[in-house]
Amino acid sequence: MGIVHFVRGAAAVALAAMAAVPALAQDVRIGYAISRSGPGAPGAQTSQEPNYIMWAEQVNAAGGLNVGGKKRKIELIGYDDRTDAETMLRTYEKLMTSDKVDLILPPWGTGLNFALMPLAQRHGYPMLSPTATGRKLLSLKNPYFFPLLQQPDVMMEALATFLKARGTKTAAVVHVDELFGLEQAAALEKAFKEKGIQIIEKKSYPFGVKDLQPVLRDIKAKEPGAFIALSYPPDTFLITAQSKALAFNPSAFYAAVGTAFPIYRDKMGAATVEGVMGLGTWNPKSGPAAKAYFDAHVARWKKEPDRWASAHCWAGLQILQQAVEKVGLDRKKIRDYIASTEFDTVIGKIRFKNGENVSTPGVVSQWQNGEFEVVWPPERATASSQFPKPGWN
Amino acid sequence: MSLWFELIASGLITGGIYAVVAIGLNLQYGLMRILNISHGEFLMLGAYLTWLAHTVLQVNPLAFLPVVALVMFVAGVLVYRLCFYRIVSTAPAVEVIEARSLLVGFGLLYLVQNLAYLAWGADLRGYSFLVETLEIGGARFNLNRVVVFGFAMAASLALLAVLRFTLIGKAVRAMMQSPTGAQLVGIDTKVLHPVVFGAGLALAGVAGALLSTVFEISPAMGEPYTVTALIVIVLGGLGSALGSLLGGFLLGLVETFGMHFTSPSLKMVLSYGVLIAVLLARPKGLFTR
Amino acid sequence: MNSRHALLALLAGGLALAALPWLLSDFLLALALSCVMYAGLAVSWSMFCGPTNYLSLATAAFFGLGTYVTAWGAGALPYGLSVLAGGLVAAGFAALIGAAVLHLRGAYFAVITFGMGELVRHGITYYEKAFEGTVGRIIAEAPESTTVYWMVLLVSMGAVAAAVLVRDHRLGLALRGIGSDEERAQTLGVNARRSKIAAFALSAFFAGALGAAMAVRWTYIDPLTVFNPFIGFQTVLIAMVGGAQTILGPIASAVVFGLLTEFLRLQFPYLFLVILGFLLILLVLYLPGGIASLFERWRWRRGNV
Amino acid sequence: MSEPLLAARGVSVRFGGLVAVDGVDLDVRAGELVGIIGPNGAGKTTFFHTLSGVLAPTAGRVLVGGDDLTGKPPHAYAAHGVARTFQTPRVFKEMPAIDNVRFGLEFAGRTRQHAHDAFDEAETILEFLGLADVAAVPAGGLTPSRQRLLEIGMALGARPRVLLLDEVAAGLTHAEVDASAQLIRRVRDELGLAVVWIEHAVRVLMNYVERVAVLHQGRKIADGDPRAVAKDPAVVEAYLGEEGEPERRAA
Repeated sequence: MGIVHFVRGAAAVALAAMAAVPALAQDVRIGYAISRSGPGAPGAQTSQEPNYIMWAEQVNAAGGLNVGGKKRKIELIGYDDRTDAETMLRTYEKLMTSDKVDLILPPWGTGLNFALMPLAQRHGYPMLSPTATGRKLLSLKNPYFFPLLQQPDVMMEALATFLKARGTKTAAVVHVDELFGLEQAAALEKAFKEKGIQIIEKKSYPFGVKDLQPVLRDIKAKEPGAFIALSYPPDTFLITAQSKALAFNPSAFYAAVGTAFPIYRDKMGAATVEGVMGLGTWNPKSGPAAKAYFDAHVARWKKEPDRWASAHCWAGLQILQQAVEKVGLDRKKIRDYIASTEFDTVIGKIRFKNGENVSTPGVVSQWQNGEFEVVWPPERATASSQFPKPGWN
Repeated sequence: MSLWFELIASGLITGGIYAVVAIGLNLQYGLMRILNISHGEFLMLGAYLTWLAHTVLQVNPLAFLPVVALVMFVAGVLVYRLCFYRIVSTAPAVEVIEARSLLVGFGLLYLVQNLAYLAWGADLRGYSFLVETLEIGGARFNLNRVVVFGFAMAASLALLAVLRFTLIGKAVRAMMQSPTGAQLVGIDTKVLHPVVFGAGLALAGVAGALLSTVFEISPAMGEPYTVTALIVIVLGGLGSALGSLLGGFLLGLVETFGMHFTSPSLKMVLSYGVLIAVLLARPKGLFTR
Repeated sequence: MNSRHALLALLAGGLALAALPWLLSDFLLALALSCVMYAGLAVSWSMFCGPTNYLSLATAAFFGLGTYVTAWGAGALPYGLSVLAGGLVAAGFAALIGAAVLHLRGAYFAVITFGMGELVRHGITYYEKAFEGTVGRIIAEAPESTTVYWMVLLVSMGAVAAAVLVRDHRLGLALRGIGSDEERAQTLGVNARRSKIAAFALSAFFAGALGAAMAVRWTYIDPLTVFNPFIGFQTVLIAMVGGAQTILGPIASAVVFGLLTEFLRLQFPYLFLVILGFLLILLVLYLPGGIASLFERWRWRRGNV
Repeated sequence: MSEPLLAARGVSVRFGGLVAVDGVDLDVRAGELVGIIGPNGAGKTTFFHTLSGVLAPTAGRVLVGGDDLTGKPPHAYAAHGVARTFQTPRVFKEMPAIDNVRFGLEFAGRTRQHAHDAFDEAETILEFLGLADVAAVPAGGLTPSRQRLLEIGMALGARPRVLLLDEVAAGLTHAEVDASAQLIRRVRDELGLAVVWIEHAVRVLMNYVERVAVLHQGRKIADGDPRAVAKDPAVVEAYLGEEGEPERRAA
């Protein structure tokens, strides 16, 4: 029976082939696994990996990362995790224990970040995660985990406040049956209750749905003051197109993830999306840093960054850079520094408290003339809101 | 009244799209026992071709349909010759053809989908087309959906007509019923197999082109359609083109009505529930004898 | 080779593999874990599908059910019991659906087993949402990665042992008869329904137990991750490429496939799936008997010398 | 008179509007060798299907050893000692010939012991059939006539009490037919089986069986001594419709 020999032989071959990449002297080696294929790929390739690559290029063009007063180039080591938890874990095990990279960048999405957290803690690698959100993540109290996005309750609180200020009395809610949709929906219900906005209809639907017209039709008949879809990109597009077909035009029309993608405007048509609100944090008008980031992204990738997670991702990279330049490559010190310092980033000041980004407020954005304008809170607004929403075009 | 009309129309539109995706796959399976799991990948190629033509050359997607059909037909003949011919001609039994074609289908799925990732990236793509609203009998629909439905029906019915009334169509139907019998009366499988495989991919490509006018596209967009197509052809009966058409409608209606009368969350549970119920009652699908 | 020799060889192989945690780095151990897991899945799949010529796509469902048993029992059940319970739940589920759908054949069976898997996934999603108010579950207390490796190795060894025993005993003969001509087998006294259900459930037991054993690695369990059809397809692929009529074929295939995929993934981070697809097509076209046919050839050549 | 080992009581089979078997009664006792003849489409094979559980009768009952097995699956019949062959051999093609024979021994034959030990080993059965030299050859690789013999071996492996033979002589040479027939008689004599033998070629059957039943358009039109049956006007009439009377063909 040759299995044992076979396995031994194969393992030897694998050892030789996958031996740790020898460290080039002086380079700062930063590793990550990201979804280049599988269900996570569209999101990861819109909001995450392009930023990793552009950041390394920019830092290197400027001479490198300043480590203890010495400029060192960044060597980026990125692999495809196929949006598969086990492949992702194995890749980080290689990066952390075999390649012994200096730093890591997190994978895409809430599920994969969850799976990576224990490993990151065991080997002491800080995770500045741009695409993971939910109180459940924070409930693990992992000291190495720093999610950059706003938590669902913060986002929904802002939305409720915004709507309340405009006299909204009733709302209808639909949400996708995923952790994201459920957490957002729960947060929204709580916030609306506090603000006295009545939810007159609440429906959920499974991910991957191709027709929601019957649901939207029922909701239209109830004439809610606001319509909130806690949706993912494919359903965000679907809900927009079908609401338009039904001429369902409430005073506030809000869809969560995907509204911030430039492709949303391009696919639906800039005229169609006029007045649609959604999850966003910034746009090029938010400030000079935002403008610089936006221009660099367009120059490098020939496409605009999305108006939500992309900039959070960039902010995470800025935080990492500032931490390294301050305390060097000792990861424990980097962690402590991130946990205790307020940083200046492309989306403004960021400070973490018990792992939560407590500086970035809940934001409401709205498409106006082809730009996803920030309309709430007032101190971040780049335009005043259109309320009620104009009719569909 | 108008509610019923809208629900039925909504279900038929969804079902018509399912049907056109399924028919091509069913032809290939019915004739050659090739279970081409990469069907959706060719749908995706059709979608990207149309997207490129529209965004780069400003071609009307509907005018571009014949080009997509032709390109995918040629691709289908090539794919058949390179990948499936050897399997169909050397396998000792139909189960073996099914199994091996499934594996080759997986290979093609990886190959084509990831070539698309390399070529166009993973980003969602799309273009805006016929986003106006159409009002029929008090019910309102996206114009592009209705147009897609119209073209999908035209393609499906044209195919059914070809199968029923032309010589080659009759040959295909004869072969689906009895491969050896048809060979005895002199039907040349060397020509028929690549042509039918090409026609299957052409239909997939056309479906993709049509879908690109409604939905955003990405390299992985094909997989769910392959799964839906498999459900539809099993519902309607393997090897029955008409069955696929009716199976598509049935699934579309079940989803729409289910969503309205129960909860949208139960949509998938309902679809699979219907599939399982049908197969328990009629193990060969609804529309086979 | 008779059962006793095969089982002794298996035991020796298992003991050798059990030593890997002391020999390999964390990464290579994770790679070994993945190979061992897929070997177990592929062998358990072949146990039923190989001799009967059924094409089951329910592996992902069994695996996912197993992970959910661990997630539901997290904190209450010790690890070993979770694995056992995961296997039993999957086996029970398999017996249930087997009773309903095992009269179907070919593509019908393939599609309906896939449908059953999706039904379970959506059913669990709906249940969790409606009655627990969430979709994901956290497994906060995870055993050491070496413990997980040993557990997965143990289950996979169990799968191989079961496959050997089934092959060499009446159940295996019955399954081969059913695969060849079910009605003929029945007229010779085989209770086809009972044999199929028993083998289907046995094969599901190992898939479920492997799911339950692996769950603790992922911290967060949600239906989309653990009912990943990818796991099921990969299993079928490995088993068929290896040669589902054999036991050694799927094992070898899992190792070759695991190492090759990883090697390509690390060497060609953008191109690897294209290469993999291409290799797969070549393999099916030019080695239609699977990896097992290489052994045959080799054995035959050696016999002739 | 002893209890019939196999009894059909008013067995009918309908496919849609077509009546394939119409109210057939048949009793077979231990040690009997009964032939069933009939023109093409008379329902012989369909009747056999009901006797072995492959097909459930639309009406009527089938009893084996006094137990009503109507509607039970084929393995229940096999367990009660009914073994059969098929018109076109259905051997397990990938398995060696010897495993084909062993198959019955492992399942239906497992619980029964023959009075005579000669047929308790797969090797003996193969030897008996003259197939010992191809024991290790996959059954699919045997010639059609040897596959036919192997079919009998498979049925014998099930250690039957009732042996149902469906046109085992078709396609065999005269010498082979004669050998098979001798074999069947010997089996019957040594093991005391009840044998029911369908044959389309009447001559063969008439020479070997002690009793013959005639099916015509699904009905049993005669049952008794071969010589008497051959002279029965109804039988002659039935066969005239096809290719002349049985006597003439037998001559």
